[in-house]
Amino acid sequence: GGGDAAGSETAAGGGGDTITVGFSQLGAESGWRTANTESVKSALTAANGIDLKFVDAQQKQENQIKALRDFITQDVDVIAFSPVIETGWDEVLQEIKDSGIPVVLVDRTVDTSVQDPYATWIGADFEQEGKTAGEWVAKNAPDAKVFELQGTLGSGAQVDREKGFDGVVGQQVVGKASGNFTRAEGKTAVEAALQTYPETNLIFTHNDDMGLGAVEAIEAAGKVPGKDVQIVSVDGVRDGLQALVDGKFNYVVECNPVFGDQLATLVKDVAAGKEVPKETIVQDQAFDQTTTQADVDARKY
Amino acid sequence: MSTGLSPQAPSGAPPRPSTRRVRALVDRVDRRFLPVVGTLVTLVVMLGVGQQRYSTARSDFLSMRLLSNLLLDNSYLLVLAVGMTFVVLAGGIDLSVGAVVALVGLVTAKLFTAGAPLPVVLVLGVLIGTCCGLLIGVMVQVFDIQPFIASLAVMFLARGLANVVSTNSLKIDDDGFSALASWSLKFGEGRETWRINASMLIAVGVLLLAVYVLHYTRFGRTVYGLGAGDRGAAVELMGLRPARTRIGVYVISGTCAGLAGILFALYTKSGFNLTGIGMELDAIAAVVIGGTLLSGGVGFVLGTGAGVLVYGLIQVLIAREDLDSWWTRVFIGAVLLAFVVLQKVIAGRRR
Amino acid sequence: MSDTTNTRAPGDPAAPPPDAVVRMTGITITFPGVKALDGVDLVLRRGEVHALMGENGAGKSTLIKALTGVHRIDHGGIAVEGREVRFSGPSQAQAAGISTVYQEVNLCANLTVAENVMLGHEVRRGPFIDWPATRRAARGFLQRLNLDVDVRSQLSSHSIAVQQLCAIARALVVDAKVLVLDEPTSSLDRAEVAELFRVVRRLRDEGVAILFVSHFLEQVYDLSDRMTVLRNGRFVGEFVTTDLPRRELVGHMIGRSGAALAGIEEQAKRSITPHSPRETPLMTALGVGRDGAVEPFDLSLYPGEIVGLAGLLGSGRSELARLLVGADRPDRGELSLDERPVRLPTPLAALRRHLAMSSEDRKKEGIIGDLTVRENIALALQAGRGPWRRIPRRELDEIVQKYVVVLNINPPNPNALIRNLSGGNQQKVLLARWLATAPRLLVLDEPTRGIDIGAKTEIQRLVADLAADGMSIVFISSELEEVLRLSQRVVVMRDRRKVAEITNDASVTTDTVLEAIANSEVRAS
Amino acid sequence: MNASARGTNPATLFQRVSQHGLLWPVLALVVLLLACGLKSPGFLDVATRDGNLYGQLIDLLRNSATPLLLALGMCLVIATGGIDLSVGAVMAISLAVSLTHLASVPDPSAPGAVATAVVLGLVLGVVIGAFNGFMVTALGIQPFIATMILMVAGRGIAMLITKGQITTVTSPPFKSIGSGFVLGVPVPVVIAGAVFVLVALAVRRTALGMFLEAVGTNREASRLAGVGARSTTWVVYVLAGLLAALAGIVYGAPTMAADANNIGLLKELDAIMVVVLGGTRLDGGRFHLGGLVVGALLLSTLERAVIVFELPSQTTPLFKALVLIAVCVAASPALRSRWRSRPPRTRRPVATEVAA
Ligand SMILES: Nc1ncnc2c1ncn2[C@@H]1O[C@H](COP(=O)(O)OP(=O)(O)OP(=O)(O)O)[C@@H](O)[C@H]1O
Ligand SMILES: Nc1ncnc2c1ncn2[C@@H]1O[C@H](COP(=O)(O)OP(=O)(O)OP(=O)(O)O)[C@@H](O)[C@H]1O
Ligand SMILES: [Mg+2]
Ligand SMILES: [Mg+2]
Repeated sequence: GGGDAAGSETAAGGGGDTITVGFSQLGAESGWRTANTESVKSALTAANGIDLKFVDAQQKQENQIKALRDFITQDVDVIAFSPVIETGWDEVLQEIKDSGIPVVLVDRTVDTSVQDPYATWIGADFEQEGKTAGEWVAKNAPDAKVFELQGTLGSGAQVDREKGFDGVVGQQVVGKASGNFTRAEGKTAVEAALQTYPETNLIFTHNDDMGLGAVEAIEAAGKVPGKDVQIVSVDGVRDGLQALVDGKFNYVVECNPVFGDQLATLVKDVAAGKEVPKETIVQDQAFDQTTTQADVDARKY
Repeated sequence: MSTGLSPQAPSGAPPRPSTRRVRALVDRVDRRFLPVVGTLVTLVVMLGVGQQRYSTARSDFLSMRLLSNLLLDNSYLLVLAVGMTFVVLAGGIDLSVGAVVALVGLVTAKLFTAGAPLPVVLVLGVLIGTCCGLLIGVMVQVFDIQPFIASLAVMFLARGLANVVSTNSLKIDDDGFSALASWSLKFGEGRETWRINASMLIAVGVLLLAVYVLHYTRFGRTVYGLGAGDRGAAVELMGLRPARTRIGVYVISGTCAGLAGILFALYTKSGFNLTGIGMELDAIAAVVIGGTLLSGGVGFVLGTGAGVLVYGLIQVLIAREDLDSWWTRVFIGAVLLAFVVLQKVIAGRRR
Repeated sequence: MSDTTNTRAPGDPAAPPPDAVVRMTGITITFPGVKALDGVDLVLRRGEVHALMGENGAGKSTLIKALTGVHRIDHGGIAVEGREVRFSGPSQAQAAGISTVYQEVNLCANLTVAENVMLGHEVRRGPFIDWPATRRAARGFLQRLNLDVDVRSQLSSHSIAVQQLCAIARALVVDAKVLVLDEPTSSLDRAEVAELFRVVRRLRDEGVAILFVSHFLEQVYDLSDRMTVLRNGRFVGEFVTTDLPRRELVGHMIGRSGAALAGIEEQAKRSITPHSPRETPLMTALGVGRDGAVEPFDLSLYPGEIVGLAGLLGSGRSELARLLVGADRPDRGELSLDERPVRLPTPLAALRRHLAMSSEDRKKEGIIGDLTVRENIALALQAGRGPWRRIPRRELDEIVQKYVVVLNINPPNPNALIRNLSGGNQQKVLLARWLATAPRLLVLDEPTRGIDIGAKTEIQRLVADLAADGMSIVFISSELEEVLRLSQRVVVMRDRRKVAEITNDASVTTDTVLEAIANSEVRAS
Repeated sequence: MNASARGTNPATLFQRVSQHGLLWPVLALVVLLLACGLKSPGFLDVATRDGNLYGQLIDLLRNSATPLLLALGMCLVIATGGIDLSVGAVMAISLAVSLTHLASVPDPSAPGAVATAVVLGLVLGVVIGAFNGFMVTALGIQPFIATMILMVAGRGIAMLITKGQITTVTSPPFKSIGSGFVLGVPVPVVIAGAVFVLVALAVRRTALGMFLEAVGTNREASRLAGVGARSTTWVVYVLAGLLAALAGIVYGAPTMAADANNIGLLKELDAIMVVVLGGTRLDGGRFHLGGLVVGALLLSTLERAVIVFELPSQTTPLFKALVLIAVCVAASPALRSRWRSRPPRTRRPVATEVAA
């Protein structure tokens, strides 16, 4: 029975300062995400005074909502999650709020009518990434005819990177197609695009993987990636940087997944009831072809 | 640590002499009910295991809250699975339901943005599902296209339309809709609070209605008859109207998908084009776990109710296990496997 | 064309008899490549039993399906009680008072007996089906046929015969003006047939018009008042039963003179030469049995001998037969072949040892509907050889051609889909399938079920010849006369038990067998 | 081939063509190709460069290889009355195994290493196929569910193999499986063509095809007729697994990245669609291998056409749906028999009116 719960509370909390954190990860849909998960898991450890309850949502909002509800039921100290999409969190956030558990948003924000729905947000700024890429194009290839290789349509990264990029150099985009963030589909899409939009001489791809697929397609069509067709990409995984070093990519905007330590600090502060900044933007770099092999080898993911 | 206090789950192996009595009991139950009994037993076992394994000093695993959450989180799935049960019993399958849920959610959101009043939106939303179902039904019945393909086509169609409506997630902030979404009866205090909300009531209502239709009307019996195979030839020669019934089951399934779309929209208060990918498989899995045979004609819709709870419980257990993404998938597959095999053993023992 | 009273010659537009319930005129139906019916007339009168006669493939079932709207009619018209109708499906025909039992059992195997009998006619209370009342009603209808089964049991757990009775009971549920029975008796034994006839006669006396199809001439003469004869999809004539001698009826059906026919009948009556068992039996069963199917039994089968299995409906004949050829695995006992113990885990294992069985349920366990006649014949032979060594085309053509001719398969087109053949012709194709494997032991479970009189004698003769050539044959038939006519030994079954083994000679009659069954009853109780 | 022999009479030739199950898919394919040709003038051109064929049509052929391989296995499974939903996951697993092996050897470009990698992938495909077959035949679980289990779990297994990372290697020989040329023809096309011919021979030159159709039409009757229904069924699931594994390698080789999450995602639906477009019914029995080629080409042409016509990617499912519905409806027996029987039916009353 539950009657003894109160009685044994002290026994369970014997560690005293162990914080129970429920973390609902969005999924494992890309290398970036797995790196992010790794980082979170290695930072939020028992050694660090945190008891992590990790639930993978498999890219489904309903799974995530269920997980959040379950966190309430388990009465964790802090709830952290990377929302699958922005909308649709009203009910469960309200419930969390009613039960008095602080929320840390990771990676993406939410759009909700709940007052004061979360304590803090930490993550990258996809729109900014798109913007950075667009600014590079505006500066270095102002006349380029751009083909935009979109990620999975409707995903946050796709929507925001497109928004950021098109906001700067939208008039230069001659065509778009989705490669679902995967190499193989990126390749097929670019294969077709090169023949449909033969004037294309720059490709903006929403992630490195699709960009690597694009390299294949460009080479198969007898052109030289990085020269005949320039490639601007986002993510900065090791393979992407390698392509940059090999001269196949021209510019890579980083989207840094390794912010577990920052998250751990935030979670502890929140649990301790300390004042924390409303948002923490993880610093993203950008790489151009001056990147060296050493940078690549130093890359962890 | 709370072992001694938790209610004893009937999971352990029963002592020898009573094995025979259990067997005798099993033998007395109508064979057709065995799979459902199996599902219920599994449900109880899982609850028992959960109680043993996941109860902490702070909270018991087994609680009203758990049960109410289970129903709350799976109300849309229950409605979908009930609709699917009709189709499966009639020897068909409906792969379109997940895509329909997405389409309905988006259209609902769009309609609210356009300022349509709540009742209109709700009715239109459900009707979209009905139309999709009707389309499948007509293809299956009139043009003799296999259900798998007809519903696959409608799945592509609905998904494509949803993509056309919007590739962004759309927020719903209609007051009436929000009120409906947040309405609930609360019971208990503090951490023990559990609730009954509109979605749960609707889902349970749909389930009861389905029990009535399937077991106490001619339409329902004809649905079972259609599942006898031979593409409904027997039912036709028996002087019933298979055409109507066959279209009927797809309309029901479509309508349920429409309703589930609304429930899902209530659940998330938004519409999104990527929702519901693979949801049809969840629904089918729940139906199968509930003891309905995919070949048609055998099963009970109440079993589907139990199936949804089992399926939901599997997810809760997984969530409590701190698994990596890949282990989660493997685990779901393994549980599904264990379940199907177990069911086979129970139901097939006397053959 | 005949010297008997022909009440209506073909094409004769006689005035409709005043009491005609159904009048079909000039019905023509064409299937791709086959003209199944060509200008056929049929008149059903109130209060008569009308037999529809014809060889296998003559078009009887097609005519019935034309009446009930299953097949679309190309030409011709149907009038029910004087009004032109064109049913678009069985449901409309049923609504118009035409209740039909089709040739193949068409019920829902997944439902219970009660549900099958009452489907569409359940007793209701308010908006709900009243299940207890529905079950009571079903039990009532089944009892009219003297069938006492648990109406809550699943239909598929019953034998074909019981299913057939359920289908008939179902036809009684509707308050029909017309009752159509397409070979209802083909799987029933005499007791059931008697029950059925009692019910049919009562309905006739109540004024129902009954259309009846059967290949058993005795039954037809016993029951019918009038008959319509078809041949090759054409209308031959309508006759008053009492005015038409059997021999002439058969002449009309098969289009041959009465004299030729006499020969056939003569052959059929050939005397049984008692078999002198050679020393070594081909197969021996010692205490073979299967739980819930057949009690352990002993049986020896000798080459060149026909062993008949006799018994009432559900007595376990089929179940016993299945154990002999690997269709089911016995739970106990030992089978030996050529005096060496043998295990037959699968039908294939049996086939490899040249043991074959033609099953009684031709729709579920016999035909492969989507395949052609050629493929259906080739299947077992090919299976014995395995998938890789395909039978050479030429060889196969020869085999197929041989059986098409010997068994008179109609249409004689080996590329026709078997599902489009008439029931009797499907049966012949299946026989061909097993004969093609050159079996040493051939179990024939109701091989003549639904076979017309001409073909039946052919098959009986074939069976006798095969035995004479040294094949061992187990012959199961609900027609006791047939069993006695063919077999040297008769094994009598009752309640899934072998109760007697009778050596057949002139002194053995059907009564002897029935007595054996009855006696065992005394012993049992 | 015998069409030309018998089709001397134009009426019967027309009839034969109009009754042929592939009429509509072929028509749809031709229309799509022509439309693309009109929209994008160079579409139908085929060029040679370094003796290798290039061009959109060649791309289409290459892209059709994967669906064709998948559909071949799927078609046989469907013939036995089953279905294999796990092929997409099998693609991911086989690629994951191959590349993980390659990544672990010192010289991924060595022919031996590549061969081992490919064989490993294929063997795993066989193992999974055998597992599916075991579930379906030995345990008697319905194929939909039996294969759905691996559809769900398989991707997890693939991720276990790659540890959730996108495993990449550089191995030109491996890469050429997907992007190389043999005598000017892309390797995937050669592979798919060779496998197609092999399977067609194995199935049609032996009695295997007949056994499959028999099992798919009436399992119990086939069993009683001595057909090893179980072993036959088992064989096709193994074959489907093997072909799916091969498809995974061919599909993933050009990019040499084992993306467990996305390789082969929803490809099982594509494969089923190809089978159906090819004129095989899903409920078992008769199957038509030739139709698979048409179906696979139609599918990849359709996907390409969306881009050629500059339509947004998100509308691709919409067009898939439309083509699927159009082809199925046009080829449906209901419509065919209506066309055949309408003239006498509708015209007769008109004629009498005119006469009167
Ligand atoms: N759907 C169909 N397609 C093509 N031919 C058919 C079809 N149905 C029946 N036939 C053909 O029509 C003819 C008449 O068949 P029908 O079943 O009416 O014979 P029957 O008189 O009932 O014979 P039996 O005594 O064997 O039952 C046969 O030649 C048969 O092959
Ligand atoms: N699949 C089955 N499951 C359970 N019981 C069965 C099954 N098939 C037959 N039976 C039962 O087994 C008994 C023996 O049936 P069987 O078919 O061997 O009898 P039979 O002598 O051949 O009679 P007939 O064929 O005339 O009905 C019957 O009571 C039947 O109801
Ligand atoms: Mg007939
Ligand atoms: Mg029998």
